[in-house]
Amino acid sequence: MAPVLEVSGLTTVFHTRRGLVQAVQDVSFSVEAGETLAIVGESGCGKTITALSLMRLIPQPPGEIVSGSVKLDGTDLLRLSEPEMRKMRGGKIAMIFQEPMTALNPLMTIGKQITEMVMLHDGLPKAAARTRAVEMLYHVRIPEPERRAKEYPHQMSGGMRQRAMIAMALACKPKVLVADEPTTALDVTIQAQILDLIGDLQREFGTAVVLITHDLGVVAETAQRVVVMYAGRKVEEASVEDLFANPLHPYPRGLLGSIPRVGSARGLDVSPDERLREISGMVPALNDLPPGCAFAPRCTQADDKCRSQIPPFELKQPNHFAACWQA
Amino acid sequence: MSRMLRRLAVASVCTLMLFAGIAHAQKQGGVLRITHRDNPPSASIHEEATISTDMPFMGVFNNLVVFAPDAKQNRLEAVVPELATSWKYSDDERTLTFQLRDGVKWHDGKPFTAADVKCTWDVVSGKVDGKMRKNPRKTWWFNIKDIAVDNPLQVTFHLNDPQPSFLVMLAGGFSPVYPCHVPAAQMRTHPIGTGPFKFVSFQQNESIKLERNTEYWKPGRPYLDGIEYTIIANRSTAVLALESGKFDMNITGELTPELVKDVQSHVPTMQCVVQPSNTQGNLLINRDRPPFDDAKIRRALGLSIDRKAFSDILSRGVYNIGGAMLAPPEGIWGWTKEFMETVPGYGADVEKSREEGRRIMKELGYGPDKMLQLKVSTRNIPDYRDAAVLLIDHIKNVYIQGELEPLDSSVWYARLLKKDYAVGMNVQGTGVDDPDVMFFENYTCNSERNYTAYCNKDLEVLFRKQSQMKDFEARKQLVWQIDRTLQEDGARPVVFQSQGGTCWWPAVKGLHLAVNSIYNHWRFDDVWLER
Amino acid sequence: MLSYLIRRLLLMVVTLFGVSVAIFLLLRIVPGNIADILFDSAGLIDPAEKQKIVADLGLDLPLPLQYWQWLNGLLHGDLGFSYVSEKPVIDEILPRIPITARLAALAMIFAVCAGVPLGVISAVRQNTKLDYALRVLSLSGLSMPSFWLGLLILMACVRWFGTIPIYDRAPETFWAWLAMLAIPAASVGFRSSALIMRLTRSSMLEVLRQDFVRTAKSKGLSDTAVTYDHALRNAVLPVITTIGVETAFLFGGLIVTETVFNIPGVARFLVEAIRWRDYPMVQNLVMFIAVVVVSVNLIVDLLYMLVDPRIRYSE
Amino acid sequence: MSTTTATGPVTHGLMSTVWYNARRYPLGVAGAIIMIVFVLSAIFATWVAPLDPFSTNAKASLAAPGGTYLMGADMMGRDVFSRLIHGARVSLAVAIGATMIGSGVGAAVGLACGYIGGWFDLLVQRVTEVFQALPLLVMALVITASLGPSLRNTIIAIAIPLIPIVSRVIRSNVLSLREMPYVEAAKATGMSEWRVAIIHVLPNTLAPLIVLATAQLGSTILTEASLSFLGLGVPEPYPSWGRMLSESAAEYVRTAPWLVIYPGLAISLVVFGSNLLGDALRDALDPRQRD
Repeated sequence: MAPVLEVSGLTTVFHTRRGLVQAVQDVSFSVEAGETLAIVGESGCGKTITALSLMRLIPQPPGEIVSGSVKLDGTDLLRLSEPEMRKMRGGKIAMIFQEPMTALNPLMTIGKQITEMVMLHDGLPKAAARTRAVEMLYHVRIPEPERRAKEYPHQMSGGMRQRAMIAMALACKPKVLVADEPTTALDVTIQAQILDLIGDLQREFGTAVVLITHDLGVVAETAQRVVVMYAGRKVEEASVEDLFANPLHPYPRGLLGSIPRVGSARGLDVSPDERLREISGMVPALNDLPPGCAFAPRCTQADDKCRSQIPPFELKQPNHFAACWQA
Repeated sequence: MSRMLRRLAVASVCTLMLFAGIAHAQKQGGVLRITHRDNPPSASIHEEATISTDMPFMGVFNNLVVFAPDAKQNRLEAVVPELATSWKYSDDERTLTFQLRDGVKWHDGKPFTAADVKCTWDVVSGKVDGKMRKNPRKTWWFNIKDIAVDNPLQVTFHLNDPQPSFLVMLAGGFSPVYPCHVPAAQMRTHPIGTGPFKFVSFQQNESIKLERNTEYWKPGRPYLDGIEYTIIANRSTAVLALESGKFDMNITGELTPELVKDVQSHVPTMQCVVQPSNTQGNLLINRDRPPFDDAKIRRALGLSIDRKAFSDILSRGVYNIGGAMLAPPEGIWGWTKEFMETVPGYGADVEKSREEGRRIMKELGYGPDKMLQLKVSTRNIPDYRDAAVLLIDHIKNVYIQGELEPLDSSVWYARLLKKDYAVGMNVQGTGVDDPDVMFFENYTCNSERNYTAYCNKDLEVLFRKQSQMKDFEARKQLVWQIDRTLQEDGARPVVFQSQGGTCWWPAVKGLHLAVNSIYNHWRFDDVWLER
Repeated sequence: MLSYLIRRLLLMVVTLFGVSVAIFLLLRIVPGNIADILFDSAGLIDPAEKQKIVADLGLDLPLPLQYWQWLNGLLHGDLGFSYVSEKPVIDEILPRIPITARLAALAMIFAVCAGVPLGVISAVRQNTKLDYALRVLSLSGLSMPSFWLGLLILMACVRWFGTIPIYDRAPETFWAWLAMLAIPAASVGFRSSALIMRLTRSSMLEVLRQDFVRTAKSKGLSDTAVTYDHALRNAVLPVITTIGVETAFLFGGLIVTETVFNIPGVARFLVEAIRWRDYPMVQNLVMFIAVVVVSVNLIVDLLYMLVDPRIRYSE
Repeated sequence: MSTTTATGPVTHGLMSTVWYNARRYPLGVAGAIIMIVFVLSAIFATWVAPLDPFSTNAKASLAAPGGTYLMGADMMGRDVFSRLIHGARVSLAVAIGATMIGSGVGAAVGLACGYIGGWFDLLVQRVTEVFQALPLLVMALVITASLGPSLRNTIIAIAIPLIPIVSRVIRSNVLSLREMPYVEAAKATGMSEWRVAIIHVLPNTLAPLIVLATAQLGSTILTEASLSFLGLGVPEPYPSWGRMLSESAAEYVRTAPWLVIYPGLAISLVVFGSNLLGDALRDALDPRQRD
């Protein structure tokens, strides 16, 4: 099956007063229909910029996508004109944001916000668009969707809002859904519901999902494949099983170590000695990267080579890629 | 371009009218529009002492006698009948009997009688409480012993002493006859008179409107349908409004000589007159408070003043220089130039006077390093302040360091009353150019307007003496001497005598202004509009 | 909603009561009273006669009694008589209100019509030359005294037309009113428009940075739709509040503007009344102003509720 | 959105901080320069002014700009330029005086309200509302009228309406600061309320206070000018810009326009400068309000 979304060599920079910031460097991945790809990393590692780059929502200036391609069904989104891209956004590729509290327009009813989009992309008349909006709210299991459609965001709880957000994102049945930390801001009990919902809808609509998260627990529960990013670069890519079983790069190893009992729900085994191991240090400033491996300053196994040369991202095991001199 | 054209058109029309005016008779109709400078404190002329009330409301009233409309100078010889048809002095000149005009009606329809005359002067002379809030000219009528109503059309004033100027004061704009039956409070808000114009409305700070009195006793008068005053506080705004043709004339005496020049350069056809406003700037020196209890310092202060510089700065040299009485040629009683030069401090050589002043001050221990520090108080009004600023600059020359103390109008007179000042700069006007008015109003011991409480009983005897003198030349000589004594005593050293400009469009006809007062020619019954 | 309104109205009454006490007391500290001023105009010094006027007007009564008389009259719709014109205060104030109201309304319309669009343009074109030019313009609007601007306009009129717009009589038609008040309104409204523009700009910039704008963009909406349908509505919320505050401020500007352009409105009249120590006039005018300001603020708050559902439903 | 921008500026002492901020806010620098020139000329007026601002001269009456009289002379023949420079003292005195009093008292009241709360806060809130029911100029007008025109009274009249403006901002600031985790933490360690107020809350209200005070600086100058324009401001002999303007406005709009133009220009320029500076300070000190 050909991938729906194929990203290759994506590089996004920011022109700031303190110099050029390489937010995303040479990132490639692909997602198939119905598949979930997780992009994992600590905050500041470039995963959100990657997501926004896919949507071409990088504020410009100061941001700029300097190279690479984002092919959606073979169409390179980066080469589209802005009006053409607008048709894609929401229509073919949609996005859910981290903060359901602020991501919805406080002065517009939920229904209107969905209707507006349906009318725009599917060319439906207002009444039909409204019906669709209510349908979508029903789909995301919002009780009394008719009444809820007339409500404003502040009248709903966080979980409800995120459901509404999902309803909106999926209203035009996009091929790809980019979900940027969709559950981070929510209570744990709600988190699971929302993830289940996304999974269910994904199956129903056959949508490809790019899930951006820092939460490996979420990854373990929902994704098939994982891309780990660090300081704007991919450092490891593998299937969920492979990564959790055998992380090659010390960074994901550290990540896995910092959360106990991860993946135990799916029976994945994490070696006890790697549990609870903190990663010391901070993510480096992106305009002030060390010359070699960006992770070297925090890496216990780093040697001179690590500190002087950037390791290539290469196939280390079957279907398992990593960028590490030590792996 | 269009402005040029318009001016040209206006100019040619005016020229035409100038010629036409000779041939044509006076024209009936039209509303005369006049810019006013500020809000009159009330509409009651007897209660006020300002042109702001006098000019707009004079047309509502009549006097017993008036200055002949076309008289160039307001003086005894120019007095003609108005509500009185004739007058007669007794042989001892102590009774003055007026025959009154028959059939004259007040604006409310009631007939005018001798009782109204008695009523009016009983009140203004202070004999009867007329419920007026204030009575600024009580001192004018010091000589009235009694007023008798002989019959409805004849009234007699019994005087204490002969007083030739009595008629002059009766003829002034500030001496209208009030109706007996109208309460003072109404006269302040809605005055009733016998005059050519009826009161219509007085909107505070906005406008005053008068309309033609169709039952005016003078046949065929007035010509105008009405007069409207619009209050425009800002002088340059008023001038521009006048020039734009929205108004026919400005309130009298309000334009500086500088502005008049400007107006005439923009509108050459504009008729303008610059004349003494009978307003003077004088110094109030507190002689009860050290150091001015010392006559020498008062004298030194007087010597430092350069009256020419005051005149030059305040009016480009137009202002008159003189003593208490208005200087000739406009004034009747003022010093001649030759006489003036003999008065100390009035010498032509200011530097010499100042040298003398410095000498006096040095004797008293003052000098460039030890200046006498004092406050110069004045009302916080530009006219007052400007003069005070100049004064401070001048007294520096005799080692006096003045600091300006501007006082709010509400505080000014209270401070004067309490004698709480060192030197005050004062500006004051006088209704009629006459020594009786000037001396009794400002320099008698018990006058309410004698701010410095200057009290010289010997001089007061002379005041009465001159008042009774019939011979003009002899009286004038005495007045000069009195004036000289006043200046020498530093009673209220006079610094300048102001002039003010009045402008009107050539379409306004029949307007006459006297050279020695701005207060007395605003009946408007002879004025017409040629348009 | 109703209880909110009642609470607000009660607070309004408390505020107005405070204003009445404050203005009453402030005026009594003023040195000199109407008698001084009246005598001043006649150049007279006579303590006895002055005392008579003071007694006539009841100014020698104990302050609480004077206050009670005024308040009692006020509650019964009797504003008393002006000390100066001796006419009922209501007759002096009423005819002047429409003039000032028209001027204020025109100025505010000018301010909003110029301020909001320019602010939006400035925000959308942030950091462009146009943005800089507009920012400098708005800042200079805030820096120029409105009377000076008025004078400059007058001077320009003199220079180019040889004459000036001056209020010499009440205009009769709407267009005549407009012609009469347009220039003064623009000169007083310039400041407000500058303020509104600045506020719109910063508010707009803040809104444009918010998540929901990004959401709107992710839905594929055009920039115009995002800017106007989503961002602007949110951005005008603080602007509405400012319009309320600015209405109060505008009155200050009107005082000098009415003076410069010789417009016989309420604002200039207040200055004259203060100058004349015309207590009934000043007290009632100030109360009137306070009522207007407080009501405008209430209306603005209600309007805010109308526009912002968050507030509407939380009450 | 994960932050991608770098950490804060690396500062090497005060000068570099100033330089760094100067580079960031060129308009603020322009404002600062205007204000510095204004303050210096006010302080050193006696040396800066070419002529005596009080000395009259009949020959120079209404002299046009140029030559000895750079900006012309007024009716009394006094040099307009010199008077403007001396007038800066009045504006400065009023601006600094009123702003300091207004902000100082306002901040104290605001802090007290935020801290004491209860009936005190309620009372102050009502008083504040009374003040806000009246336009600033009306308030100042009535106050100057009741106190009488003088420099001191003008300062007081302008300062009083500022108090509620400042106290409201400080109050709400204090209220929100009290909820801040570090303040809660300080309290949890057993620090007394007042110690917390002085050590933790006060310094944090300083930034908004400075911003607010700078923003008010310009408006106080404008209010003084308006009061003087209406004849109720700072009286002679101080050459106040507003009064210079008002008196010329009555007389010389056409015959000597320089008497109207230059004082107005001086007012506008200084207020402009203080606004520029205020904007820059707001951006630098109060990131929440940043554009």
